[in-house]
Amino acid sequence: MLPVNISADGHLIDLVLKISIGGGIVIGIVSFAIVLYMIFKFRRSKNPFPLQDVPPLLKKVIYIDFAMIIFDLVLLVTSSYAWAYFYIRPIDKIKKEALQKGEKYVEVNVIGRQFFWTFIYPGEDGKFGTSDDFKLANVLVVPKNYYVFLKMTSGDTLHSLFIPNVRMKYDTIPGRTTYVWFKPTAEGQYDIACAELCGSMHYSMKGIMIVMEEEKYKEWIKNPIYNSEDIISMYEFKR
Amino acid sequence: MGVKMKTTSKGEEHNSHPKGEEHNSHPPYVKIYVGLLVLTVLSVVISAIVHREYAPPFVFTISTIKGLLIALYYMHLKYEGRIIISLALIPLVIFAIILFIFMPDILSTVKQ
Amino acid sequence: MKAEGVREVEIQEIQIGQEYEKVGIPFQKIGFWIFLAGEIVILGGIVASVILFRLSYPHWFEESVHTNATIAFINTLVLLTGSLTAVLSHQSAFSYNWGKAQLFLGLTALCGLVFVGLKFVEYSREIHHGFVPSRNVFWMSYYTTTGLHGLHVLAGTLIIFGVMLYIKKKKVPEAVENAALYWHFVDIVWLYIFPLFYLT
Amino acid sequence: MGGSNMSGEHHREESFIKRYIFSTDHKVIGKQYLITGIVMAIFGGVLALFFRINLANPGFLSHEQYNAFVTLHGAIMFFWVAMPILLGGFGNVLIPLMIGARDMAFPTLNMMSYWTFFLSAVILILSMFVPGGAFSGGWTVYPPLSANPEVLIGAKWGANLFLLALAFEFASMLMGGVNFVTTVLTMRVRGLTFMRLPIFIWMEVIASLVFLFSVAPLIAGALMLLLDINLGTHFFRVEAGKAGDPILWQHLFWFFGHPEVYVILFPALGILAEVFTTYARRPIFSYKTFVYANIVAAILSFLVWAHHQFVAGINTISALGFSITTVLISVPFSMSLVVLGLTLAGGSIRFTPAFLFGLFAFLMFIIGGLTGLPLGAVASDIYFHDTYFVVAHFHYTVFTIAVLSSLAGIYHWFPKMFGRRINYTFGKWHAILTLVFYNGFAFPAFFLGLAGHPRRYYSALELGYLQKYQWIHELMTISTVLLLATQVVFIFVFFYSIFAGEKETEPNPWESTTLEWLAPSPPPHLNWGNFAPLVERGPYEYAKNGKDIDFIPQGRLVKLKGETAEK
Repeated sequence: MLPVNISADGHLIDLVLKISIGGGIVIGIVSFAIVLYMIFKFRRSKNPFPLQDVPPLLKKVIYIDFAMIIFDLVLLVTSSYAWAYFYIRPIDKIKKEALQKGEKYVEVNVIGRQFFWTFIYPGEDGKFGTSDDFKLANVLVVPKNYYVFLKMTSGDTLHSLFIPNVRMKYDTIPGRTTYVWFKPTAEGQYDIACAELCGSMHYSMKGIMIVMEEEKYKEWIKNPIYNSEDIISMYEFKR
Repeated sequence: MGVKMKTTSKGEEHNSHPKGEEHNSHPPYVKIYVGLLVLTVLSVVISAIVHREYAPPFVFTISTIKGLLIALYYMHLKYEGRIIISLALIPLVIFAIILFIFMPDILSTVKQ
Repeated sequence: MKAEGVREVEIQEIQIGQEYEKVGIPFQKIGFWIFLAGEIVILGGIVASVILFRLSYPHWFEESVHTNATIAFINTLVLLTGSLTAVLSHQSAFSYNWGKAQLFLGLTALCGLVFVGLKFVEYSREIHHGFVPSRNVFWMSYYTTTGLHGLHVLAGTLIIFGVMLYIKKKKVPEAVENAALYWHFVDIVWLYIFPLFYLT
Repeated sequence: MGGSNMSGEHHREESFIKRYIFSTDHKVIGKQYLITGIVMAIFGGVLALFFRINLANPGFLSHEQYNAFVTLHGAIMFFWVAMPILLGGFGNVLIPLMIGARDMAFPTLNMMSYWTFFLSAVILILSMFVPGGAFSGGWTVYPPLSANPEVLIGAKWGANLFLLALAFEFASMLMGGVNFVTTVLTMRVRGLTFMRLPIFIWMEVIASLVFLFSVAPLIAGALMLLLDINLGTHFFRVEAGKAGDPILWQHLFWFFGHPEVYVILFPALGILAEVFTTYARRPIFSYKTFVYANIVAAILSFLVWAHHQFVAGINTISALGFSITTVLISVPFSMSLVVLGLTLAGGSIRFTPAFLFGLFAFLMFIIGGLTGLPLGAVASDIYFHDTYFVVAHFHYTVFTIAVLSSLAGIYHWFPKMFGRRINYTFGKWHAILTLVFYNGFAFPAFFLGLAGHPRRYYSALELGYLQKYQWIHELMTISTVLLLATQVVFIFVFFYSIFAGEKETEPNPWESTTLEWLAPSPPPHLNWGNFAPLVERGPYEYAKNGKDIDFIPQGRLVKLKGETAEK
């Protein structure tokens, strides 16, 4: 059911998902088995008078508590590492590390407004505030294998940028800037949704993230086509 | 046969106030009152002398002293049992939680 | 728990009034302190939010100059006097001198009315000068906190009037104690509001 | 037991109004809460039915109606169904009976608490018909959506009445809480020390105290929000140059929100403890562990709230701290669930309807608790926040508490409250059908959550990656329709049994040990007449002595001598 993960570091979040849900299923099945066993073994017809004491074997069931504690600690360690990796490290430190590793990155500003996303691109020179900046509504075009840094704010009320395929979600708050980053590794189109109730058309605040090859991206950024359909047809994406 | 037990007479029935058991040593109320007035005047004087920006630490410690005076003597918290004192202290813990755990978020961005 | 050395099994009859566990704290006091704990956290929530706003709003000081510190000072004295008369009424109630208790309660109620009156004067003057709640952070916090506190002083005064009527019929000292406790609570909260808005 | 001859005692001459409408008898007030809670549950259920039909085929409702119904469904089910039934209803009826008291400590305050609650329910229903429509900003009332009337339809008067209804509801529950804690502290009958209290009483007291200390910051927040809406202040609205912070509201709301869900969980655990011990004929596995684990959980519940805001812009390091406390709070609750589970070990279980509901509630709560961990672990919450996984998680916890455990309590104490009996076979089928349809609705929501389906969506057809899950929405809607149908049938049977059900003359039909079963059912005014219970042992003396009787009542009735209290 989980959408395919195209983010280079999305596997961290997938790992935490697997641990938390997998562990939950295991402990759930064990608990269900024990309860159903007790129901059948100690029903009135089979056991007309209650025993004076709990059978010793069942006293071992209290070890489920220790299993829960261990499961909690394992879950905490992995999820804290993943959270720190994504959100606690300062943005400029991540940029420096990316540059040291020879990776390149792009920056996009995002403004969430009632019922559409505005993506502001720095244009060819990569600097904001220059004449070649341009805006796209609901379309986020990013190069493949580049780090993408999103600087987000909101124009009116709370929204939340949610791109399931890169396992990333963060609220946009009016009056504050929030930062989010990811590194897409697979070409194609991916859905963007709004995950925080923002009014009556909250459900239709959808966008498209288009991940392109590096050369196509450079070609596109020179004279940006605004309409997402044309971008798709121009750069022959498979649906 | 029906016993008409008035519920409102519960005062006598159970756990009613044991006659004259506390405040036999009445704290000096009037003295405390005068002390409170002096402290009020003191805090006004301090806030006038010291620049407004540096006055808070002094002025709020004086307020806390006055608050303790009233709470311990006027509200008789000094003579109360564990239950009542904990009922008075838990709200202060909640106040501290709200103040200190909200602080990093509310102060995180200097407002434009 | 043994009842005076008699084994529980033998007890066949109990004196009316003896059939409860002894806790030693009158139920009115516990009930009122629980209610007061809720009130403290309500006003605590407002004051904590206001302190957070103050710390995040640099020019709080230029605004607090416009508040009228003299009226606030008089109000503080009024509340402290009210506290004195409240505790004296509590003391006389527990020594069963109901005349004195009524007198001191009346004085406390009077202080309450004076406080609310001065508050009304202060607000009307400030609004006249154009300091409305929606002006900026200081004024909205000022009106919310002092307004809510003023309502609580008014509520305290009404409670005192109610208790004055109540103890005419039922001589229950705890009722006077609860009225005094509420007044002291309202007074302590003012001790923190006064410097927060007027002095600094 | 000398309880039977008291049923002849006649009440004091009271007018019909005083005795039934403005009665100060804790049992009548408890029943009033219970019946209002059940009626509101049907109202909330019908709202859910409407927006579920809309999810199955969008266009059935308008966008604002959809959001308004979701908002009202959430708020009603929490504050006007779970709280009144679990705290108001069972608390009022059972606390005095279980501790041997004649009535609550403050009877008139108790009567006022119900009528304040009734007023809040009326105001909430009125808020649907004000100009601008009902409030449609989510039951969490997040600003700036709820704070500026021009951004959200129904934010002006709808929000005002919504917050006013909430304020009255909190006031009524505070009055109830004061009553509960004072009664249990000061009016326990002789011999009933704290360590002999039935667990249900412990749970009600812990719930009332947690509610008392957690609700106040939200009352402060609601006042600030009301001023934001009406006086143009900007506590939570963001305007250039003026400090205002939506995050402050989220903190204030969830500081209350999370302890609130534990406030309704504790009475439900109390009901499960009573039901499991009575029908398995076994004392609780370990009394001290259960009580202390829940006290620790109550204290810890004040430090977990920000797991609702991991991705809402709070400081990321404090988010880590909250993730640690959130995941660790699962330890005390798993201890209490293990203690509950092991109460069944070695018993001779009677499968009455009450036990079936209790067992299903216990099993479903295991699923609810375990699915809380993926949301508590901060990294997985990045993906799961505000998706249907959260919807499934809290339906597995709150529905289990508000419906399954309450129904277990209703079936268990119905003979005591009304002196009648609900038909057993209907009860069993009601339990099985409710379990099946409830799972049919809630379980698929986990898969929608895994697929990343955001919550509060008017329709799933807009987003490409969700269109293929429309059949799950249809399945969930069908289950909701059937679930609501079974509950409506239960309502008819419930009200029918109150008046025309089979009479229950036996004061202790389930052979339980706690004090309320010593009083005749339904207990007369002032419960014990000229007798008073005297407690001699712990609450769960099951399977202690020889073969013939497998339980010893906690206390016995003792004649009261001396002049009547008429001074």
